[in-house]
Amino acid sequence: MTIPMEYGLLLAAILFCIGLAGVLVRRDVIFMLMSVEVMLNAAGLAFIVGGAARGSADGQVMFIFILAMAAAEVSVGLALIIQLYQKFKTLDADSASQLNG
Amino acid sequence: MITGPDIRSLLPIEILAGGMVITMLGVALKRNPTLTFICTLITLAASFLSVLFIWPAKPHAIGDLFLVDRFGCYFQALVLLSAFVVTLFSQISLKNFFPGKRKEEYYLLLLLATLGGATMVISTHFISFFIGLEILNISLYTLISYYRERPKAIEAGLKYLILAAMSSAFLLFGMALVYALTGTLSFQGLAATTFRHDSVSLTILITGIGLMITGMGFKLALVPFHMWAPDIYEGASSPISAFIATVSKGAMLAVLLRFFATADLFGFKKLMLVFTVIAILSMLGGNLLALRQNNIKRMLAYSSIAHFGYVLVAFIAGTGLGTQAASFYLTAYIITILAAFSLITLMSRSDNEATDIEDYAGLFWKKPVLATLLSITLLSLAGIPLTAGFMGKFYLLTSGVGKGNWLLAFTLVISSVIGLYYYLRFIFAMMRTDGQNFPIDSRPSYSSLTGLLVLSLLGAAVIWLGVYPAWLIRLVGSLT
Amino acid sequence: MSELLWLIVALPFAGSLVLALAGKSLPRLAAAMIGVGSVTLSAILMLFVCLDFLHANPAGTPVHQMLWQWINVSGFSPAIAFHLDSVSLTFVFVITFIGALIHLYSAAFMWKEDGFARFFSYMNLFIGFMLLLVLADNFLLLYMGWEGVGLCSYLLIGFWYKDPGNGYAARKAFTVTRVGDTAMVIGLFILFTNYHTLNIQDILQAAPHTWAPGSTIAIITAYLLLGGAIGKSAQVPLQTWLPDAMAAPSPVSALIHAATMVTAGVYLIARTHVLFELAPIVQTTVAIIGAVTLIVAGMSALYQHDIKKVLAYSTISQIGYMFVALGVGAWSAALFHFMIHAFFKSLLFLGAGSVIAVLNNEHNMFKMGGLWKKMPVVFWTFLIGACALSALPLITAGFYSKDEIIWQAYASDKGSIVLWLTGLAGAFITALYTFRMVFLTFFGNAKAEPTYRPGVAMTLPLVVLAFLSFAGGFIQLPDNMGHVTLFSQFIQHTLPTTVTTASGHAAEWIAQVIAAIVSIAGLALAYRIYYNKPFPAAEPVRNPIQRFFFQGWDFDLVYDKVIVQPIVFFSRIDKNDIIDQFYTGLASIAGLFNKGLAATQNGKLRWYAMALGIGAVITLTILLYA
Amino acid sequence: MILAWIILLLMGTGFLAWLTSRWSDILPRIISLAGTLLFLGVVLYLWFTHSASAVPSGNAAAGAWIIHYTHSWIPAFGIHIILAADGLSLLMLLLTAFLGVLSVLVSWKEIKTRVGFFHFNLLFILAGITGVFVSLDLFLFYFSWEVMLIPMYFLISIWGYENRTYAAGKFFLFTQASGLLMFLSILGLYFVHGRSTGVYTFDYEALKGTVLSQPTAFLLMLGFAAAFLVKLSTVPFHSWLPDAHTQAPTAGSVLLAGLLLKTGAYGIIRFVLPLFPQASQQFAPAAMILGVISILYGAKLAYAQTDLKRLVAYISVSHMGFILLGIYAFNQIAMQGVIMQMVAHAISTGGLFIIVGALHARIQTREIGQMGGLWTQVPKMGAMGLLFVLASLGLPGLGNFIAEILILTGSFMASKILTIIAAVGFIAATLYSLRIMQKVFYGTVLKKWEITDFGFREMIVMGSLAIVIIWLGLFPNSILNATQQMVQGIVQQVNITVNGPQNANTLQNASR
Repeated sequence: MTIPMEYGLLLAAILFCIGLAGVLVRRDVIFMLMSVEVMLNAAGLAFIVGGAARGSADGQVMFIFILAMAAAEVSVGLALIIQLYQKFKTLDADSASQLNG
Repeated sequence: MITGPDIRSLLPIEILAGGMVITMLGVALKRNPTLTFICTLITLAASFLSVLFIWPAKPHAIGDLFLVDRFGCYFQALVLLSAFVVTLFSQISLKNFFPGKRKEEYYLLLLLATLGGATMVISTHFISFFIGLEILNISLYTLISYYRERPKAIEAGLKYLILAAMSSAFLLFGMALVYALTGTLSFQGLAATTFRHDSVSLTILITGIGLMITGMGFKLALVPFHMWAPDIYEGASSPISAFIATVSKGAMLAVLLRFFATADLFGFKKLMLVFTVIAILSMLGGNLLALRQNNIKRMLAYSSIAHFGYVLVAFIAGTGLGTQAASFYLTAYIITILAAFSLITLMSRSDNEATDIEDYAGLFWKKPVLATLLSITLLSLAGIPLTAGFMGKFYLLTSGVGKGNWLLAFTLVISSVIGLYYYLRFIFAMMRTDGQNFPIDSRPSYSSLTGLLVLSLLGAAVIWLGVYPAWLIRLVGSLT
Repeated sequence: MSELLWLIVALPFAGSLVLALAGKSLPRLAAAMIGVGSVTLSAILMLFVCLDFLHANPAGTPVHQMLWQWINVSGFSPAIAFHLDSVSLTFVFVITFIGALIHLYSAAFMWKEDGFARFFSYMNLFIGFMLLLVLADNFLLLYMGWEGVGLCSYLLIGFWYKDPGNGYAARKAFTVTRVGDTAMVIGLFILFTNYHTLNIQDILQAAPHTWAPGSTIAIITAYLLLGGAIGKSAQVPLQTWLPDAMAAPSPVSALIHAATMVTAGVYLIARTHVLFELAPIVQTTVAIIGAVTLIVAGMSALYQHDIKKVLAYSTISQIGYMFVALGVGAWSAALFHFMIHAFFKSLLFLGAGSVIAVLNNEHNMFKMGGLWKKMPVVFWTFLIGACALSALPLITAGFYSKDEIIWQAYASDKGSIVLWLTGLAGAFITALYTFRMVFLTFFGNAKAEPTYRPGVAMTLPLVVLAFLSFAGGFIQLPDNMGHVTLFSQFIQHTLPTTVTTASGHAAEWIAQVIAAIVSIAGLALAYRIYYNKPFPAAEPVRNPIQRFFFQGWDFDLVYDKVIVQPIVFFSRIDKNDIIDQFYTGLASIAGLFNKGLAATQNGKLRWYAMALGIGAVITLTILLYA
Repeated sequence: MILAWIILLLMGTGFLAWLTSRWSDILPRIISLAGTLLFLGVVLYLWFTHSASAVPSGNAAAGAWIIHYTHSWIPAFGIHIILAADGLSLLMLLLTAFLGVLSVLVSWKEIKTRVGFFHFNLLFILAGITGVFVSLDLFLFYFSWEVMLIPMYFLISIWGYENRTYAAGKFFLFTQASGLLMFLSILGLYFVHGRSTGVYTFDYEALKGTVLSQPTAFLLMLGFAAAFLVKLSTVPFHSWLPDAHTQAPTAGSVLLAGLLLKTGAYGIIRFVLPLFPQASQQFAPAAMILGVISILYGAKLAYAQTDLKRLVAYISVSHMGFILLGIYAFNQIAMQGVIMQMVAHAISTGGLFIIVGALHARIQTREIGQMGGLWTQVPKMGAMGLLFVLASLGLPGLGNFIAEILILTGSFMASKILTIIAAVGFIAATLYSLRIMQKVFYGTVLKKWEITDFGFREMIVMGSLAIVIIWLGLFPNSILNATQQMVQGIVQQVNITVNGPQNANTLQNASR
């Protein structure tokens, strides 16, 4: 038995929204980063679903790329977060708001 | 199956990549910033020349992934040119702000980012587009926060990272939805494929495209996705701001144009409506935000929001005249904005990056040449005759009026009048006679001399395009 | 000879120009030579031209001289060209001749003043413009002279510019007359749109064929021209500027505000008589205005203490007589009185001027007195002038000129008993205030000592003018006594004869006797009240009625309240341009937007992320639900 | 070609002046003077050689160009460099050159700082204005139109008086905003013409024949009108003018009043009427009313001012009202009057501005409250002041009178009521003009200023102005003949396209 594509996409969408909500509500930068990862993975999932439905490998290929990119992003992100902590002595995203106006 | 022609037409990218690897090896062998700097310059120059070398008579497709046509090559040339200038001034900036630190990685990252941009502009496929974009993005995060002593740099980097990642997520999810519906990742396919025209799938498709627009709009810093721009511009060093304003935005615009042209979405009324709204918001919002901005970098950020709003006027006008206008305007804008940021770099000293309007008070009477160049730049941004900006604006208006988009044309006019105000503010500041002396050391260092030379070239180009634009018009005319 | 006509006009202009350019560097004598010389020359020239005109063509056919095409735009083509006929010749005669005398007088009168050259440059300029006015062959050129003399009057009234009062009087004169002029200009527009030319003669010939008598357009045009006339000639209701104009040096008052400029209105009406005849109601208005004016001004003259103000009001009222004459169509009578009046009134002004001068600029008659022994020449000439003004019968020119007007006011077809009575009343008042002036000034006990005796340069003009105002009358005698009609015949080359209804010498005799009695009665009354009576030197206290007359029937008061104050108030409000506020408003609105938007750039990462999300939502909403 | 050379000459001189300023301050002055004099010489040569061919000839086609030069510029859009001159253009060039020389002379002592850059701007203004007066390609026209603004902006914002930033910015924003609207109209016209004929060009002669639907024509016309009315400082678009005039240095004021305002009138005559005859006819009543309002409102404000320079500025507003009234009367008399007014106003107001500038240089104030009784000390200045004050109140025998009488006579044929109201402007003019004389030169001496009278250089300037204004008053034909042909052409065209030929003829006869 096959699950209709829409369901899969819906799941992905829900994941995506959860991630988005995470970014918006959490003050801690690390959690924000994680939430972003969730969003990215939601996109990945959507690709998988699409690929499965279409029976084409492109989706999976894309997913691999997303993983790679996410990894790179996290690594840079963590480095920055360390710097942030050194400069601001906090991980609160809102406290780092020198730039405004 | 990769063929000879494929390799030939990908030469610029290959040279970039190759050059980068060589430079990296060189760094591994011996750390010498100057050497790295020179290698970078050579790589970029070579790549640029190769673009001219491969200048294609007819488009050459490489699978679904790339399409090497004049359009792509032209934008590659733009990207490489900007990267070249940015590199030159990065060297100066590094010398001022990053003395005695390791600078080699900077150049590598710069090359990497350029590679990303160069890839984007010829991509005709979600995957190639995505890869290019991310190469560009991730190197940018690092470049923005490269001056790690400065909290602002870190803050900017982090902000950009989170937001860019988010936008990528939007973009990807959008792609995914589109892919799920059409089953293809190539722009071409989107136009070609047919799918079940029931409400659900249509909704999904539209949602997908909408999310993609969000992702792209973020990169172009269009209202309402513009929030990041001023902060990043301010936090990053001037050359990097220039890089964002030129390479990253330019590349994204190229992709946008190509995507809409190939997948022919220009006929898609609702999409155009969205873009009309975005354009109007960007033009007005950008200019109004800049109105009383005293920080020149933030001002330029806001103005760039407005300027990409202008470009959208041409974009909405669609293929043909619209694309030409956009290309022309982007060229004019890139040259101008490069000049602007280069000037800021030249003005800056290690203790202070000359960003406040007060730093420019009375510049006209202390450094007439710099001041004249900056005035030319600002006037060009304001779109005053004798400058490239005017011809660009003329081109945009022509395309807009030609398609009968009077609303957009009027908004453009009104908002550019608003814009005039803040450009004049800076010009008058330079005219002032009571400006307290901003420490500009007059010892002519080798690098700042070359900087001045390049700057003057850029200025000359601005004037030249403003007086005799026929050749460029012919060129962009031949692109599509 | 008459081809030298242009020279008559050119000479004064040249003199003025020279004085204006080189005046500062010239010595006084040279300046005087140029100033007086230029006018005298043109006076002499005028005499030649005059003789030429009289001999060459007894028919009095006009002489026309074109200098150059002034403007030429699709039909609008006035030229700089002169038209000399009997009417203009009369005026040219008066202007140049009296002008020359007065210039001579001024040379002595102004000798000690600084700005001597400036004075003469203005005076010459005036003569030039005045000649332009009366010689112009088209309305535009006439208007040029018209405005030009107004300008000179402005400049000369304000000659002693350091006193703001003079400046005020000058501006008042110019502005009030300009009101009339504007009306006149509009009249010119109408004339041009209807006749496609501004040439006076062409229009006068064409008018009767195009406009029906009494037609609205004719009436409007005539009224507009009349507006110009009453402005210049200081008739009710625009008379208020003339008394103030006495701030000018006395020779100026004599030349401009008695002899020549103020009679420009008379000239205009006489010149355009056809138009007025086409609008009978307007011509009646002219007569009425004249009648009213001569009473109003006469009464005011009666209560003045400033000798020059007396003369000013008297001038107004005498011009009133001329207007009456014009109104009843007694064209030649009007011009005759104009000429005679020019003689004796300038004489009186010059006499008064010398008195004032020798008494250290004392204007108040109550502070004079007993001068007849001390300055006999001035006294006797002044007396002759006074007799002429109050029209003492038979011996004075004033009698013949004024009597004719009074008679015509009754006898002509447009005349009426009312006008006649008004004329008589006026004559009575005239005699009264004239001799009040004479007695107060020259008789009684002396209250001030003359500082010096006027020299020959000042007395010679007085004598000449005195002779003229005595003998000038005999060139035109009523038909019941002698019936000399040199003047009227001369004028009738240009202007129509007066149509008289009441005829018969009996009536005329009676009228003349009455007129004579009236004026003598006035003299007698003045004698009873003022002769050798001790009057306080100080300003007399006045009861309200007296003050009312003294202040010229409070016209100034009314105008100040109704016109001047509102204008001043109106100019005060909205000094800095309400419209400007609108644009500043726009700017501040933009500023507000800027503030609002800048507030959104608060640097908070999560807010930015939120904005991104909201953006996406908006996009999707438009896409899905638009 | 000669026209192109003139523009290049001016620009070259400007650069030269700027470069030489690093060696001495006197050099730029001399160079600019030489340059402008050469300019004047060339234009005079053109005037006298060509005014022969410009004298009225029987049939007047508005396209009878004396000089015509075309060169390709941006072929992709059909943009050419078309420089041409007819009587009007030549006249305007003459005015430009004349005032150019004067403005160099008046700046001789007044400008002490950054002399080179000043003259650079001055000459670029002249170049831009020249461009405006001779370009027949709408794109080029707009180009020059904008180019002349930038140096003027610099002129005001650097060498202006106390409140210069505000004034300069205001001036620039107003003119830019309106200019861009005109640019939209130009583009609109370009496309309409292109669509209908398939030929995409900015060529004036080509576009003149464009067939437009009524509403389109009106909208496009409004775009043009916006730019020109703002430039003409018509109420209610005038509020940039008082500030700009007041704050600009003397030379700036002279050029503003003498030339920049005129570009507005020139634009209407040259472009609005021929390109949109019907629309102009529709617009005429509104325009004439605006004109009358300007006359009176300007006069009223002039009377109210206490800042002498501001007063003169508002006089300009009032006089420009006459121009607007005259243009839209659509007959030769009024139109010729307008052209006369363009010249006469330039001279008279220029003279007044120079006097104000000279006074300010001597007593460091423009407040008339501070002055009074100055005649005693500066009789020459007083006499000159008197002359130009009289000119501005329209005294017969001086240029402005000819202009105003022609305008009013013409407009009287078009609208009696409006003309009568406008005639009230004469009285108002008397009030504000005589007020100047009274407050400044007559009356009691309020402050004992130790000031010198006009010197030789200043007398040269004022003398030449005086001669010109009197010449204009006595021999206006010397000007009117030159423009007669062109005016006739335009008026005929407007009336023909509207009422059909026969009516036009009758109207011609009517004004005969």
